[in-house]
Formats: sequence, structure tokens, C-alpha cells
Amino acid sequence: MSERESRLRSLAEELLASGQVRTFIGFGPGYEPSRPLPWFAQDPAGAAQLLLNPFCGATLARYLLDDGSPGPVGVLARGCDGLGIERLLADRRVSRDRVHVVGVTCRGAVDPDKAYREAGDTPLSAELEGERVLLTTASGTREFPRASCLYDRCLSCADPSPRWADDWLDEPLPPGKREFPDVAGLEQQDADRRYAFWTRQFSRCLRCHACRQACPACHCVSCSLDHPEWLDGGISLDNNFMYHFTRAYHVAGRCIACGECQQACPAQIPLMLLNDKFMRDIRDLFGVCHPHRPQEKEPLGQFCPDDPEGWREGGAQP
Amino acid sequence: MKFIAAAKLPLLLERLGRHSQVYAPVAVDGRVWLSPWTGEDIAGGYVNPVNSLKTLVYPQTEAVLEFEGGETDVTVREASPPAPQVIFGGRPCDAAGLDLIARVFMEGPFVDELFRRRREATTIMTVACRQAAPSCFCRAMGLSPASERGSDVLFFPGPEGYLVEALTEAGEQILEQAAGLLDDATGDQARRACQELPVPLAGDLNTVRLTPEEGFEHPYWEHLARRCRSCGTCTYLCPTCYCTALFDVTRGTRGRRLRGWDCCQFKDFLLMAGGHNARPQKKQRVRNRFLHKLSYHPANYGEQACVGCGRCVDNCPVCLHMAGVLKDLGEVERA
Amino acid sequence: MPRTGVFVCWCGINIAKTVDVEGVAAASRSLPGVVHAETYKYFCSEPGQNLIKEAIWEKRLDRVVIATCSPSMHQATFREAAQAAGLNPYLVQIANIREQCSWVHSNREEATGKAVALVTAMVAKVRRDEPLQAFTLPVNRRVLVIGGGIAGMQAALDIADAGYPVVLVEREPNLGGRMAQLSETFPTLDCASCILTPKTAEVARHPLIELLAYSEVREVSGYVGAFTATIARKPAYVDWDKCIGCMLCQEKCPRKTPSDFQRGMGPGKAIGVNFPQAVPNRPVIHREHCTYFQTGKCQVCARICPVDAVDFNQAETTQEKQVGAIVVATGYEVVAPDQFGEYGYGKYPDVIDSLAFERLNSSSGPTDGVIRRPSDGAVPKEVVFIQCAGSRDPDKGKPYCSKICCMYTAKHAMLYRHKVPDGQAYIFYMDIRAGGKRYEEFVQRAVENDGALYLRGRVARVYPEDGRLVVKGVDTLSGQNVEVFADLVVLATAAVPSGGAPGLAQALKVGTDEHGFFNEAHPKLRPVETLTRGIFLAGSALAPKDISESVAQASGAAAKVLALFSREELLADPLVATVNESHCSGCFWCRPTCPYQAIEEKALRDRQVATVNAGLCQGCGACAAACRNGAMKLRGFTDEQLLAEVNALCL
Amino acid sequence: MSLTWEPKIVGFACQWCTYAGADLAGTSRLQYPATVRPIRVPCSGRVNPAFVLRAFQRGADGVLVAGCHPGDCHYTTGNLFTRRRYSLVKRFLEYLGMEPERFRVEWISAAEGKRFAQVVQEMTADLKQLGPNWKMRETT
Repeated sequence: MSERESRLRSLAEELLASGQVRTFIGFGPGYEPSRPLPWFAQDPAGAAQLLLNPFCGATLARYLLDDGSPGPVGVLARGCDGLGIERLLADRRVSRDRVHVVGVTCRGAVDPDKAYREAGDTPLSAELEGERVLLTTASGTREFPRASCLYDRCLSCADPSPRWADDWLDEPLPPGKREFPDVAGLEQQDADRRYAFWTRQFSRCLRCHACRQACPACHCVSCSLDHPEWLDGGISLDNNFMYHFTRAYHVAGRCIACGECQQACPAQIPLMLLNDKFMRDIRDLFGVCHPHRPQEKEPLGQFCPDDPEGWREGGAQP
Repeated sequence: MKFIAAAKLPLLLERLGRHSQVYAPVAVDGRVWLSPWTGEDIAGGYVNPVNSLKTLVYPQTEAVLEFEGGETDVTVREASPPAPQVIFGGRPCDAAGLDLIARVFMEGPFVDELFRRRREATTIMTVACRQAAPSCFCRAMGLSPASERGSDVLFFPGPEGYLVEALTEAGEQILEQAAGLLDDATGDQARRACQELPVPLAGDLNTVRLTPEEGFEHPYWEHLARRCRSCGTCTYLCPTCYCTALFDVTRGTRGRRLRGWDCCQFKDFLLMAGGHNARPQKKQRVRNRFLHKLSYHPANYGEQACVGCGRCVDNCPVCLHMAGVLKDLGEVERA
Repeated sequence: MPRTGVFVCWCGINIAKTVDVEGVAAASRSLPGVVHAETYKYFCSEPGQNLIKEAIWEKRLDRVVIATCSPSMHQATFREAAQAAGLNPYLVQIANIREQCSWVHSNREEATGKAVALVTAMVAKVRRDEPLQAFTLPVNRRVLVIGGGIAGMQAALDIADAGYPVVLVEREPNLGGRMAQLSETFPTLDCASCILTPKTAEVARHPLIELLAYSEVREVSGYVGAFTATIARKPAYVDWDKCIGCMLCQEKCPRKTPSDFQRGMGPGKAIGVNFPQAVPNRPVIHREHCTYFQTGKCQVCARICPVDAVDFNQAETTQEKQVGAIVVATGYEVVAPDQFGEYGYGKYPDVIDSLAFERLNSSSGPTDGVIRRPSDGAVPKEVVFIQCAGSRDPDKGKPYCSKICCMYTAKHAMLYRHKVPDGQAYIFYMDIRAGGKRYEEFVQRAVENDGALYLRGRVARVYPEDGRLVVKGVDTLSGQNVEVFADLVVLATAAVPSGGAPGLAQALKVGTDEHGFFNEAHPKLRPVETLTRGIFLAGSALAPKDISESVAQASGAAAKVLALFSREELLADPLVATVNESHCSGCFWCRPTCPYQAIEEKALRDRQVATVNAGLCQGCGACAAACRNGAMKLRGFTDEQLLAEVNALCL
Repeated sequence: MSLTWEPKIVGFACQWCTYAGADLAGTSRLQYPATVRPIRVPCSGRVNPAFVLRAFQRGADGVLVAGCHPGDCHYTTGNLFTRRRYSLVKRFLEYLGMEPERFRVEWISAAEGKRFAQVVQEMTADLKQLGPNWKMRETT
């Protein structure tokens, strides 16, 4: 049990006991050590089981919307959760007094599937040391490179810590700069090859909405993509294009780059490639240097008198 | 019992492809899907394809009928009958799942014509398992890596090729087309290996002590459901989910009636005209999915509606899956 | 399924010539919901409208699509016709198969195909229309008139005489606009100030007219019946309340300055009024010419002023005025001299423009009405008038005709002959446009009685030669090149919109054409209205025109304002945005896109949702496009309707 | 179908400027191909980007979104939001594989009838070269 984990448990117990929060959201024991579960502690006993280890993967911000958890709600917040909470506050779907943020710095989470493939056996525990990951399985501990064990989204993460918190478990790290290398790669291809790429991806889409339900920016009371006048006719390639075009546009300028959509997608469609494209263009066209961090005014909710006409200069290429 | 060398398998599929649409397991961007086969490499090292056999017999969207005309003179045409198809590479658990669904659609007073026609046009050649994933739990659901249920031909993979056993009359016919490619089997070592393959999740999963009648209001469901995100991953991958919805699509004066899957986890699954929602809370929806598979379906068909394929275990982003629930229900104290 | 009627208009031959109207009617009969389709030569006519009414009664229609000309032409007509037949007027849609189909396509098959597509789209759209009721808005019965020229004054007087308060804003220190600079007016040769000054006096003393001279409109917000105008009063550096108008300051001011009002024909003073009869008769310090403001010395005016009215620290003040309607009468200006290199205008002193010639003629002008050459003050014996200087000249960006030059040049020739009996006027012209009442006779008088010599042709160059100006041109009637030695050259330069027009157009959100003249709602049918309800136009702000037309338009605009003010409340267009509260997530993403701040918060049981103030909303739909899940609906242009149109057009 | 294939262009036109400009093209009897099918919207700011994709989905070969020049908008800021939205959407459509010529955004004022006709002529010529659009299109 790490020192941060014990501090988390005592803090959660104290918050719950004092009534400052009536639910604390974090991670708790699952069916196997490498897959801790989102955990909703409502009493000190529940808080005592809170976990904080490199296997803690899913983002928790969306659970603030769940009216089933009596408020106010304490929530463990790494960088991605913090931005997710800011997103929900900026969209006024959650009120600030309902949230008590416990900030923690995250250096990346281990993807249990990747770890199983690398170690060849069910991982039991993991430690992160700089660029290395120590995976312990039934047959002992071995070292592996970060890239082969961490979630894809964690490898390109620029926000290890939340930007603010009510309590801190450790020292926050300053946010970095996010790059979008893969977008440029796809842009270089010609139109037909790009279309073939996306046709191949979207033809696998099951429209199971895992991406929408995972996204802290996609939380409308009733989603337009459920209304028949927007999308009718069940599963077809053109409907899948419409679904992903519309969703990507709806979160444009509001996506926090947590990568949960791509992570949750059972068909493993590279959805972040869509959001990265919007973020890269918002940065280049409107000078928003960190498009994935919520601002006072959303990029598409404002304008400048001298905005460029992005449809003129060379289309897809920057 | 026959034998076919691994190298001859593509020849078999190619020959079957002359009269039927052949599906085979093909790797697409790192994952194996049962795809229309046009000569690609037949994947081998997979546990289960992403899409189950169900998706090819009870597709996510299929045309029911087409209509055309104005206010008075409407002409209606049935959807064209499905082409014959041969599906190679499905796993025994999927085949069992498909058979379970077939009972729902075809037993009893009303036979679903759409399903029946497509099922009868389909020949299922499953491949028994030589390796199991940590998420497999078919044995817990009364199946095994070499179950024969729902399959027409069963292949047992061996070092040089496959033992081939026709299980049904349709299986016999399909193998006749393969004359010349099959030799007589020399021993059934590969079959025994599959039959005895250990499956990680132990058999004790199925000692459900919390019966639905007592457990309907048990706080366990509240605790379980809280982490659910209400997406449709589990139901849309599940080989035994069969909820369906009908919808019309019109283009000017022409149109089609389509049938497609529905998902009980969606918030508006039971949203009715007038705005009433029979299951507005997540707890109700999550509970219903498990009670349907473990209680309501068994009440109608005498068997649990789960084949232990492990897809929900692998794909649920928050580990809210059948294996976990069965384990919990085995341990939970009754209120 | 609603019962829809489709009415395909021939529009005489305008539509029927290229669109198979019967074919369109036949095709529309098979559309979902269409129970009646017919064609007629002129549906906008009385009998045509009756056909529609009868069809509505007999066939119990509850949706109507009219395939005819542009909705901007007769949408109101057909809505009223439907209403007269008992059908809600907002269940009518127009398919524009004339301006955007028959007139622009020649291939009959393609034009008919497109017409059918447009009708199909409108049938799909009208099916999803809801019956709406116009709602009422309070009307603030006070008008803002911008521009104190003859048009502005006429409009102000007409409205004030009808009993409604007027706020009249004039950019210059005095009323009168261009007319104040004129000597006489055609065709009656009335003295301009004789007919103008009574009007200015009447405006000044009218109890219901609040005159804000030396002021500009900076900002306008709100909508018809409830505009808020922010008006800035420029610093005159003279306290007009104290000032008694003795004009000692102007007399004693040592500084001689170039004067815009005199068009350079004579000096002005750093302080003073433009002309003696100016109303308000109060001086203004022109900061750019005043020694005190440049060097801090002098202050003669401050010392001489008997009532100590001069105040060098006076600052610009702004005030807000709540008005219900606005009349724009900003008039015109004469084009700047820098565009006529070939005539040497701005280079040779004796090449002047027609407004300067007016100042020479004016009795209150710098030469007391005596026509003298600016170079040496001599009375010119030969004067050349050059028409269309800048007008009808696409190269100089002004392809339009300034309309009044032919008449005032004939007047100039007459006045010149009356004042210099032995002088000779030459007029180089392209065409003489004298279309008004007794205008042609006026020009003939200038030729026959006053010996004006009209030479049809353009002038190539004007250049000085031993003290006189050589005008090289051509006389196309005789086919010979012509050289005239002249003492004075007068250019009839182009009229352009007044300097403040572009800024004002932006503030009022009213469109202008490419030259900066305000866009009227419809050139033939609605000449004094703009597309923005409650904002009207009069005079040369629209396009160059003479005084009689400006006055007529001013009274027309006044009549429109009075019609608006005649009712307690105003019927407002119900095509505004509305919120589906069950879908609204309360994210208020719509609010930043609303230019009218019409979106407010409303508390529901458990959350806040958006709500639209129907009075402020103008129905632009930016919020509907910003609303991700379609909770914000713009009536008449809902997502369902626009999607249905797209679907229909792509069939 | 006429001998030569004619592209289908869905044109969203703001009623204050572009639609009025198109009307002006009519009153001036300018001729342009019958390929554009106008949809009148109060402002270009009303055009939801998903409408554009819906047009391609249902078989349009080209889509035009046209409104007032920035600064001329009857509603002051409508087209300024359009400019931001469609700067992103145009690039995103191409990122998904749409040819640049199939989707155009133009500022056309009420006085620019000729410009409207010219845009339609240009688009029609480009689309005739590209041929019918099958990308993102439904297959019934």
C-alpha cells in the first residue's frame, strides 16, 4: 500500500465522517488486481477500501452527473479527471458546491490488456519508475518499457495533475504542451486514401455509444443522435459517418483529450484522431494554445473580428 | 471423423464459396472479425472473433420489407431471401448462443420468418478451442471448448490440420462438397485435447444463491449499477442478446421497413410515447439485463441466456460483466 | 397527414416560358399530403388569390405551397390571402421558381426539374410548420431622424406635426445639409436659403422636435418599437446655452481658415457659424484650425465674448435616447477632388466643382454672389461646365448617374448669363437628363434665352496657357475636336454617400450597396423602408436625387413612421426561437451566439434551462445551430424542417 | 437523366444577402446552371454543419453555404460564428476524405447577383470534373 493510497483513504474517511461529502468516488477492489473498479464509498468502511495504484484507469468525471450518488461528492482527480470536472462545471451540468476535488498527480495508468500481452500472464501489481514499468505476475517481476504497458492516451498526456483541487494528495506537476503528430500524418494522404481509412474504421462501428457515454463533454439530457430525424435507418456506413462527424463537431473546442472514447471503443476505432484534428485546427486557426483545457469562453462560442477563413488556405493541410 | 490438412483449408473455403457466401476469421487492424472471405489469410491465434456468429444470422440491421406509392396505391415487397452462406471459424460458445437465440425466434407458436430463412440458409462450421482467455467461462455455463450445440461441422485444430466431424445432416451435405480434400482421421488426439482444455474461470460460478425473487430489491444492484455508463457495448457484443426494434425509413414515396438490435442499457430503451419511461434509473436497467439472462429467460426456455464467451468481460470499460456478477451473486448475503 | 394545396403560378410568361407549370402541378399531386394542385396566370392578382381561398375552403386545406416569385415579393400577400380564408398565415410556404429558376435557367427540362424539386422541398417544409400567432410589442412612439438636411427636416416636421416627439441628429453645427450651400434651386430659381431657412426655423422652434446639432449616432441597439440610440455630442468648445449669438467671436477671430462649407471659395474663421442664417445660430470652434489648440496662445474669442461662453475644455458627451423608429436622411457629399487629374481639379485654382460655383453664386457666399475666378478674382468671360465628372464612369468606380447635375448645370449657365450678360457658357455633356416636371423646358430656356452652348462630347484634358485654361474636348455631333479657351472650368462632380454613412450602416445593421448608399427594402415597392423593420430611409442617403424627390421621400418615410405609431402595440413576427425544455441541458451554449441578448435563464424543478425573450429575438437562428441536441428550435426554420428540405432536394 | 450528367448542389443561402443576391441574379436575367437547389435560411449562422453532411448523405454532389460579408450581417454576428464553424468543418470534411471542391463557403451580398451566378458556374464545372459523389452517401 503506497503512502499516497493511505493518505487518500484517511482523507476520504474524514470527509465522509465529517459529512463534508456524502459520497466519495475513486477506485476500489475489482475481480482482479489489474482491473480496479470505479468505487462509490458512502461510509468510512467503503473509504477504507479505496485504491490508488497504476492500474487505476477509467476517468471518473462523468460519474458526477449520476444523481444516484447523494451529494456533495468527493472525487479523486488526476489530470484527466480534473479537466473532465472543469468541463462539466463549464457546461453547468454540475454545480461547483456539489464537488469536492481531491487532486493527485498521475504518471500514467497501466493497460491490463497490454500488460497481459507483455507479461504473458495476468498482472498482479505494477510500479512506474521513470521510463520503466515493473510488472509483477504469478511468475515474478519483470521490467517493460512504458510504451508497451501504458494506455495509449496516457502516452500522449500533457496534464498529469488537475489545475486546481480542494485537497492534494501530493505535489502537482505543471501541465505540458499537447502535440497532434498523427493528425499531420493522415492529412498528408490524398482524399481517397483518407476516405478509405475512415471507411475501414467506421464500417466496424457498432453504434454502441460507448464513446458518447464515456465522454465528459458529451452529456446532453437527450442526445440529438438519438432523434430519428437526425439518424434513422439503423447501422450503415453513411449513418456511422454522420454519427462520428456530428459527435466530433459537438465536442470540438470542448474535448479535454482524456482519450476515454478511444479507450472504451470495442471496435478500437482511433476516435482521438477526430478530436485531435479539431483541436489542432482550433489552435492553428484561432490561436487557442491549449484547446483541450476549458476556457472562460468556448472557441466556437465566440469570434474575433479578424478570424481567418479556414476554408480558403489549402483545406486539410495546415 | 475426417481430417483436413491446414494447407487445404483455403481450398475447401474457396470450393464452398462457389455456391455460398463464405465467412472466415480475418485479422483487421489487429483484431479478428468474422468477415466475408475473399482469399485473405485465415486467422488462427484468436480466442473469439469480435463479432459473434449471431451477427451474421441475426444482423444488426436487416430489411424486412420495401414499400412504394402514394396515399392510396401502396405496393409492398418482401425483402429478398438471404443468399446461402457458410461461416467458418466461429467458436462453440457462439454456436450455442446462436442456437439459444434460434429457440427464441423459432420455437413456440410464432416463427420469425426473417430469422428462420437466414438460419436455414446458413451452415456453421465451428472450430473448437485449443487456448482459453482469462475471460472465458464457458464451462461455468454448461458448455466446453468442444461443445457441439448449434454447429453443423466441428473442426478440432491439430498440429498439421484439423479433425473434422459433421454433426448435423447439413454438415454432412457441406462436407460432400469437400470430397477429395478430406482424408480419414488417424486418431482423435486433437479432439480430446480440446475437450479437456481447462477454462480459467472456475465452474463454481454458477451456484447462484441470490434468487431473483428475493434479490429484486437487494442493495447489491444499486452498488453494481453505479459504475455502469449505460453504453451498449455488452449487449451489442453479446452472442445471446436478441432485443429488437422495427423502424421505417422513407425516401420520398419509396421506403423500407428495417429491423435492428436494441439495447436495454440505453436510457430511452423503454421510453414510451407520451414520455413515460418504465426503467428510468440505471439500477433498473442493469438489474434487468442480468435477471433476464439468469432468471426470466430460464423461466421460459429452461436454460440461462449466457454462453460464457467472455466478450462482456473483455470489453466493458468498468468491468460490469456476467462473470463478475455470477461471482458476486454466489457470495452476496441475502438481505 | 396535413392536407396540402400546391398553387403553381405562370406569372404571365415569366415562369411559364421556361418552366412547364402544368408538369410541376402534376408532379406535386403525387407528393405526400398533397390533395390539390392547380396553376393560374397570376396568383398574386385578386382573382388569383380568390382561387386560393376557394381551394382552401372547398378542399379543407391546412397547408399551402405557392410556387411563384421570391418570398420577398409576395409572402405577405399570400399569408394575408390564407388568413382571409381562415387558414393560419404561417402555414404557407413559397417556392421561388421565378427569380431562382425560370429567369436564370433556359433549358426547359432542367428548369422544370428544379421547380419540382423546390416545390417538393416546400411541401416537406410546410408539412412541419406549426400554426403561429403574431404577438404584440410595446411601441415607444418617438422617432430618431438622422441627418438635418431638407429630407431629415421634412420627415421631422411631418412626424412632429402629427403629434409625436422627434429627436433630430445633425452631424454639422447647423441644419440645412447640402441645400444650405446652394444659391438658387431648379426649376423655379427660388433662392435656396429663402425656402430653406423658414424650414430650419420651424424645426428649431417646434415643441416636439429635440434638435441635437453637431452630434453623431454612435450605437443603436434594440428592435422596432424599442431602439436605444447612443448619440455623441461633439465638443463645440462654446457653451451654447450661455451664448447669445452676437457672433463677436467670429468677427474678431484673427485666424483665416479653409472652409469646407465654402468649398474653398473663401476663407472661414476658426470659430463661428457657416452662414449667417444658420440654425442653431451658435458658433463652433474648429479645433484643427484654432491657434489656441495648436499653440495654446490667442484666446481672442474667449476674451471678447460678452457672456463668457467659450470653454476650451468642453468634452464630448453622449446620451441615450429610447425611440420606436429611425429615419435615415444622411444625404450625399460631393466626391473628393483627388480623382480628376485629367481636369487639373485641385491643381489649377480656376478648376472648381459645381458646389463651389454654388458658393460663388450665393449672396451669403464669400463673393457676395458675384462670380469671380478664384485665381485672380476677375469675372470670367468664358466658363466651361464639364458634366459627368466621376459619374457614369466605371473606371472611377462610379458607374451610376448622379441625376441632379444636368439640371443644376443648366441652372448655373442661366445664373452665369444673368450675372455676366456678355459671358459665354459652354457645357460638355453626354446626355441631358431632365426628366422632372418642367425640367426639360428649364434646360431649353438655358439654351434659347441664355445662350448656353451645349457641346455633346467628353473633355480630354484641361491645362493652363497664358493665364487661361485650355479645354480640349470633342463635339461628337459635328465630329470635330474642340478647343475652348476658358477663364473658369466647373466640374459637375459625382455625388457620393455622406462620410458618416458607413459607420451608421454598421451601427444600424442596415446594408449598403457597393458605393455606400443605403439598401432600400425593394427598389420599386418599398423605396423608403429598409429590410430592418422600423428603420426608414429618405433622400440622397439612398441614391443621389433632387430636392423635390427628397422631400417626397421624406414625407413617405414619415407616413411609414406614423403608420407604425398609429397603434398602441406592434404585431411582432412569431418566427422566433423557442426552447424545448425537456431536452435543454442548461449548458447555455446558445447564449454567447445571440446578438440581441435574448436568451435568459429559467429555473425548473431541478435545473436551470434556457428561455427566449420573444421581444428581443429577431429569429436569426445562430442559437439553434449552436444547440447541440436541438433543444433550441427556431420557428419556421426548425432542424426538422431544414433536414426535410435537404432530403426533398436530394431525392 | 439528360445526356450529360448534371451535379446536384444544395445551397444554403441567407435570406438577407445571398438569397437576395440570387434574386438579383434573377431580376438581372443572369444565366447559370440549374444545378444549385437553394435552401433559404434567416442567417448563415443558422446552418448546422450536420445539415451539410446530411446533404452529402442523401446524394448531393456539392454543398454551398453562403451568407453576408463579415460586417454586413443583418444580425451583426451571425456570419462571424459561421466563419469560425466552417473554418473547422471544411477542413474536417476534407480530413474525412471529401474533395475540397465539393463543399464551398462564400460571402455573397445582396448586390452580388453576378457573384452568385459565378460561384454556381465554378462549382458546377468543378463537380462535372469530379463526377457524382459517392463518399459518405447512403446506399439504399
